[in-house]
Amino acid sequence: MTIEKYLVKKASLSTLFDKIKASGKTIKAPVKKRHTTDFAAVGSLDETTDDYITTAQSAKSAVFPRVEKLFGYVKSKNGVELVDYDLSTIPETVLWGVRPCDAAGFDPLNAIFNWDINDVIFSTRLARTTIVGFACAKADSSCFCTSVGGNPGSTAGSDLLFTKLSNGDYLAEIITEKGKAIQALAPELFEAAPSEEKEQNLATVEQKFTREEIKAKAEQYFESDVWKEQAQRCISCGTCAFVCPTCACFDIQDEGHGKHGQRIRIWDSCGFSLFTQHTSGHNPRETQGRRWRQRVMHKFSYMPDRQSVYGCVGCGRCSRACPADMNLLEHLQQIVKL
Amino acid sequence: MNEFEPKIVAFVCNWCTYAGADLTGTSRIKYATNVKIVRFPCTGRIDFMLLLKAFSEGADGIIISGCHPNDCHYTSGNFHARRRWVMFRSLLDFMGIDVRRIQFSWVSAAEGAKWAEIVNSTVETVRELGPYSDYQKVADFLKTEVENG
Amino acid sequence: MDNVKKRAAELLKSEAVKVVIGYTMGTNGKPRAAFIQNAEDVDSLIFNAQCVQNLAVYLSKAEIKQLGKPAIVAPLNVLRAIIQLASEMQIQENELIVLGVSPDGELIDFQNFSAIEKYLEDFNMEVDAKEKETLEKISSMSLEERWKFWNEELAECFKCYACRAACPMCYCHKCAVEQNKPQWIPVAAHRLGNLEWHIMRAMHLAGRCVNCDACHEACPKGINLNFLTKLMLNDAQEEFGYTGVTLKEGNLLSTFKTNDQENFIQ
Amino acid sequence: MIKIGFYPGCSLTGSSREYAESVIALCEAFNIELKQIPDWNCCGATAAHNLDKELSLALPARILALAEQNGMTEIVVPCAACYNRLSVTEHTLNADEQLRARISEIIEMPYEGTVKILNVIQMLQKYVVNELANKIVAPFDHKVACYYGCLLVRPHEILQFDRVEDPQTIDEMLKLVGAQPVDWAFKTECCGAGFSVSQPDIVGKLSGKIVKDAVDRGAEAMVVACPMCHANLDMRRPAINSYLKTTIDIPVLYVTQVLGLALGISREKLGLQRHFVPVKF
Amino acid sequence: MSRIGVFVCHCGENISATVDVEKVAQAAAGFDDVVHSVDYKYMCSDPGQTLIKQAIKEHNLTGVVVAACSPRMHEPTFRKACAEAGLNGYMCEMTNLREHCSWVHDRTEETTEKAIDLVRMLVEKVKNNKPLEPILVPITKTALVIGGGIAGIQTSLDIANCGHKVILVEKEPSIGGHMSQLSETFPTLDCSQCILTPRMVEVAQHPNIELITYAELDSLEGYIGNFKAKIRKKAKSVDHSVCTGCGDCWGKCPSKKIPSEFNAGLGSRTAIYVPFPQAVPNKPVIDKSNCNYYQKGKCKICEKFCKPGAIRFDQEDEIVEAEVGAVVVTTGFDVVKPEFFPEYGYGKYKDVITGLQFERLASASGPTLGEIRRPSDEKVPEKVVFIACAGSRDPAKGINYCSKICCMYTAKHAMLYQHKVHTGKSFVFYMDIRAAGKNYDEFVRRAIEEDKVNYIRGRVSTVYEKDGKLIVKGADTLMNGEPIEIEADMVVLASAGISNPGSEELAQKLHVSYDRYKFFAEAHPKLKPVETNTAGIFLAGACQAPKDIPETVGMASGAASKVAALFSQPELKREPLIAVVNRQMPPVFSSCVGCFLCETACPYNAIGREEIKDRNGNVIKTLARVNEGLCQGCGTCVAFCRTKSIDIQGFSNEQMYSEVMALLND
Repeated sequence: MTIEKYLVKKASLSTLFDKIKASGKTIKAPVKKRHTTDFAAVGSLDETTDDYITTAQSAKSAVFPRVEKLFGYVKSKNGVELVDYDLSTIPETVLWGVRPCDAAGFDPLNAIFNWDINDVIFSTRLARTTIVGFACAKADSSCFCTSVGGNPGSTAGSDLLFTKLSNGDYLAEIITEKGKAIQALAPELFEAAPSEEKEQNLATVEQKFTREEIKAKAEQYFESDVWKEQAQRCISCGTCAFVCPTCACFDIQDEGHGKHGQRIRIWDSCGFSLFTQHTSGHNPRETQGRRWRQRVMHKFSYMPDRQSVYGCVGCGRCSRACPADMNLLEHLQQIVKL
Repeated sequence: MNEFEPKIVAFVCNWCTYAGADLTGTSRIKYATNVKIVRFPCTGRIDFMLLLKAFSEGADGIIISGCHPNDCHYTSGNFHARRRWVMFRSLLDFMGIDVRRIQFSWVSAAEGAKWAEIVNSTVETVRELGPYSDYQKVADFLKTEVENG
Repeated sequence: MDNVKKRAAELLKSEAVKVVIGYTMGTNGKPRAAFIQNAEDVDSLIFNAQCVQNLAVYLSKAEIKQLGKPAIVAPLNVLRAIIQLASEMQIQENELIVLGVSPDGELIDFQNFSAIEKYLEDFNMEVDAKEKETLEKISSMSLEERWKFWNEELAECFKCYACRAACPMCYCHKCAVEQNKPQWIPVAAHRLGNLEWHIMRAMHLAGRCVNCDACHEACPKGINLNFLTKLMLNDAQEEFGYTGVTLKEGNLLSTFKTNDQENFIQ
Repeated sequence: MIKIGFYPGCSLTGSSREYAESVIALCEAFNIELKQIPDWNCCGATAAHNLDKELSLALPARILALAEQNGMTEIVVPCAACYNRLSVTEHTLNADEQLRARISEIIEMPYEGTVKILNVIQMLQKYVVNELANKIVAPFDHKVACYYGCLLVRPHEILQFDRVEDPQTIDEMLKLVGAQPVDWAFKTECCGAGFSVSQPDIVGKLSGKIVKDAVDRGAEAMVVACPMCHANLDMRRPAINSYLKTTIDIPVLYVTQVLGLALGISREKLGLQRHFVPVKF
Repeated sequence: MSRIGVFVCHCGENISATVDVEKVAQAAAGFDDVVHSVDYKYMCSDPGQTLIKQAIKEHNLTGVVVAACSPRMHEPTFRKACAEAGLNGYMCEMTNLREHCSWVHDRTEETTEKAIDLVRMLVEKVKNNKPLEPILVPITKTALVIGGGIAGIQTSLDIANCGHKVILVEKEPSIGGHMSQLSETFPTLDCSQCILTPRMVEVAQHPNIELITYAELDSLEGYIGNFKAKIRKKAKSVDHSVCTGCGDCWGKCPSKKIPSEFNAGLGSRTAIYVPFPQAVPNKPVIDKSNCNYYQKGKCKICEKFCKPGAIRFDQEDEIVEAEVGAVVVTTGFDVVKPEFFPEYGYGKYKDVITGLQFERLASASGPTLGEIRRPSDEKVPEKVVFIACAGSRDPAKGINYCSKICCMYTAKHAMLYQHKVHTGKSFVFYMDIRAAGKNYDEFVRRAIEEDKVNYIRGRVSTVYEKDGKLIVKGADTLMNGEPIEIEADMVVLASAGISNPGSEELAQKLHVSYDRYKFFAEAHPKLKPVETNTAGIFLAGACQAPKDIPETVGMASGAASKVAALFSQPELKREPLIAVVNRQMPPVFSSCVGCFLCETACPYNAIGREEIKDRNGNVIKTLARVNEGLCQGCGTCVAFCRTKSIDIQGFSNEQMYSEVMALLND
């Protein structure tokens, strides 16, 4: 569908929010807790904040939770009986306050989970999620969406995108049918489109390179020492992967409790030293340099090759969260200059 | 519903308390059925993680018992254990885990009657505290819907 | 700091060491670790109050070990970690040159680890008064409040293990949390998995933690997990007269005194 | 200038003024300023600890608390009985926090247990001994019997001062000023002070044996560091003489007086004229 | 997949009266992996055991749970039965339905439910059991005995007479120890040397005993059955293979004023000397510290007069290595030194002596040839005061214990004195008389009643000299604490027995523990009095605590029998319930990171270090390694190991974890 533009008054925003809530949907929106802001289930707009560049963690957990059940089982003398995951328990969810970079992350996630076979649980979650984006008026030095195909006002990935105007009112862009459905909850709040230019209300993020440049350089310098050098500081934690909107590596575990149990899927990270360790003790990605290269290659080379989508949206979360200051933008700029 | 019957697990050393509990038996001293004994070579062997496992598996109370100081079959396993418990208890208490549910004791091979008393008093204490549902709720990931950040 | 740089350059030039591990200015105005391999690069070394990452963590890192013999810029926290690591046989005196730095960045020479140990005697490794207040505040809550407090606190944890990765004492190649025969601790970052992980972490650091707060600094969610280790430190001091890191054999929990407290034992 | 707190106690302001005078004179010579604890009270010796435990702790505790209040970290207590009571109190209260709180309540003053208590010998050892040699003008070339009495060294586990059965510190110190300590048998024997009011005849007997042995061993002077010892050996000499059925005129000096003489401090300043048995040195 | 058999025992009616055993067996049959479950009247009976053996074969069982009585009773029985049926014995576990269930509960549903739970827990455990084989440790059948006093002599002879080799190391030039210094022995008053010297000679001549005198242990490594000892032979400066022991050298030696150790300082000896006439070996050594040649570079008179030419001034200390399978420590004791008693004037007054010195005065071979003459002027003392508990039982002196032998030897001394000086008067100040032992109290009574020794119950406060007399001031507590003064001619102190100087150092070399008084610590105060906590190292005599001759000899024979028992087996067979450090494929090798914090946690010093090397011999990794010979299987290291790299066989992490996890009822 073509994008429809409306004006939503500043005061109308909380009414819209309440209407969504009243419709029975779960709303997850950015909440400030201590010094980090993250998505959490909320009851009213007052509980949320709009003072954030990005949330500490991405919004991906709405569709790819950090722990999720795949199926249950019951053991008996006669064997094991499987109990399918009850998809009806997945709620209709509205993700409110998603930044354009974050919204762009759902596409690569979807590409991974539905690459060969359809991941029903993931797809159901995604289908029941409506993304209400808010364009960026602020950016910081870790942001580089414009270098990886995005921009602070990009509509890609969002179902509905709000851009705050100079007077505090919002430009609402309805991008998908799901967005339309939100509008339908309170059509009276959606007024005629404003005249003010969207662009003048957006943050400026300077473009440093293109994804294609990175892809080419990374592939060309696969054997270079640059990976090793960049990874010297890295302390092998999983923070970057866990805050990333597109990182989709997971581990499968069975958790038993007497005769009952469940198979669960949980986040994992290619940065962990045990990630590729074989039972034999051999580890094909033995050093942190190789693991770091894998992370970059996967996002900039393997994914576009296999899934025709790049795995980085330039949100800069990994750089902000890294305890050892492994700054992705800085590193990509080094690579591009090779 | 019947009165709450607490589940108690006892981690005991082979040489003193297990033998002491044997003596309780040979002396035909009765005690509550709630307790189940797990035999270890020495209190020094008892991993603190096993206590957590016992709680997560549904125990409402735990008894840890071994040789009196200086009586350890291995000379000092109980001393090591005691130090570990001091720290562990403090940590659990700090984190809001109810240490009243963990009874530490020294029961020698000659203290059959003491063993029965320890079991009975622990059962009573835990019965009053009620089921440890706070912990079991956290542990029961089968019923907890997936959590996400 | 000039003397530190000078010494670092000398060491590199004379090939007494192959790499100098120190702090340099990183991105976003934050200091970060630097691995200087050429004498010409020593000017990038810095030291200020923001240098909180415990560089000793790199001494156990295979990739850094491969660079050759290191020298390390060592403020108090790093010095403590070095002594604790040495007492746990993880580093040897002849494999490392320590460039001690005072809080104002002055070079402190150490002939050997014993000299570091001696130097550290003047600095009490205590939980400071403000932190003690926090410990007491938590302790004075009711049992239910404490349980709720830590459940909420730990619910934030998604097990990225940055705390572990940033800790100089978490050098094990395979952490107990990754042992799966048996699976002691659930891998998942659910409530039980998080609770057990953090209990175990605190216990394993009891008597070993150097109170550097690197774990807390590293936590992307700012969880106050360092207060668990601080409690252990405080207990160790109060219960067992533990005075801090030392080269002497044995560890708080691998040693005992016959008169340790036992009023809780029936 | 070294500044030390000073607790004279009752004896040093009365019967043994010369002890106080000689301590002060000696300290002056070594540039030590003794600052009296303001508003000090009785230490409780020797009766309080037999009557009321709390009282026996509260009295010394108040003295120590006052010292703390006045910023003193170290006090010198010349009287052996006072030294003993103060030390015992410090030890007892430092070992029992509850009791310390209780006593603080009684004296209506906080007592932290931070003050270090020195007897005269310890004070001399710490601040004087090293500089002694340079200042000697008149070596005390006499045979002396050093008498320690009971309170200065006992109970050993609390005071931790010298060898309890055969103390040596005064002997060693006097050697430094030229004296020759005799080897005698009554260094720590009881002088009978506890009976000096109730059964004075016993004092004559007990002190008499002490004095006699000193004389028999060739001592020309007895040296003490306790007002009670001094009172019994000096003031009660008539009783001693009548018990011994002879006349013994060996003088009894405070250790500070002997050191003072060696340094050339005037006899008057040292209070030598105050003794009952004349001092002829 | 496990195939578990469950065998529920009725124990006559002991179990079945309160537990519904059929129900238990039925419930167990429903457990995962349980393929066979039965109940039976008496499982431990022959038919019961046969039942198990048959089931193992028929059902191809991989694990067995016997639900019966305490494993402390019948675990070996059932493990043996399983082994006989071809199932490794360690695949059998017992659960205690009798002592821990039927005997302590009434017959209720809960009791049966508990029994089912107990069975479930052990079924889960046994699934994780691993077949184990007993550990066989080779044994070097030579014993090292350290210290050649009566304890060492007796131990050596007993072991040697069992046909095993013994190396006896003595630090002095002669064996004999304190016993050789004694005059007569209580309670029989037979001559000490008369009974001792034949034994000393026997030691020297025994074909199985290698006697190394004037030597000390330098180091000990290894473990039970397999120790390596380094022994430092101090230079004797005399070639004993050439020396005939003629005595010309010490007759001519000009340094004659050296206090004789043997005579406890009361007599003197020369620089080249044998300690006493009956010494074994009866050949001299040169005491370098007192020899004119060694100290001043001139003399060599002994060399000149030595006809066989045995003097070797250039001899140096020599280290010899020996492989031994067991060590017995028999280093004896010492008595407190002069500075201990300023109040008694010991060291100040010549006539205040220790009990050991009195022994020498009373001994026919002593400096006075057995006449009691006081050291200062060699006069016969007319009044002697004996002070018992001189140091012992005196917390103020830091010795809280009773030295045990003093009451008896003091009575003996007083008696000997009265026998030798008929006109003399003797007094004994004592706290209590401790004369427990065969004919001991009678002996003391004899001293009091027949020999008229004055026993005064009270302590002595001080001893001082006056007009040539020793004034002993004390109190008689049986006379209302009446002060007493005795003008004595001689005072004998029953000085406290203390540990030997150097015992701490020796204990550390041996890795055995010692108590606060530095006496060696026995493994168990009641049941293992001659063992130490290090397997293969035993104790005898006063190095463990002061004790008298009969007790020492008894203990020595006890230690010898322990050594003989150890040596009587071809190999040491030990239960494999010990700790092991895991090993994994390279490049990991083990999850052990080599922090060695387990080293201090281990009560047995069983944790050693193992270096993993690459082909070029470079060390890649250093791991902990549990010494199978030393580990006793307490598992303290297991609970302590952060990486779970050490596990204990039989109570492994997986076993205990499974047992706990099986607690849940669903």
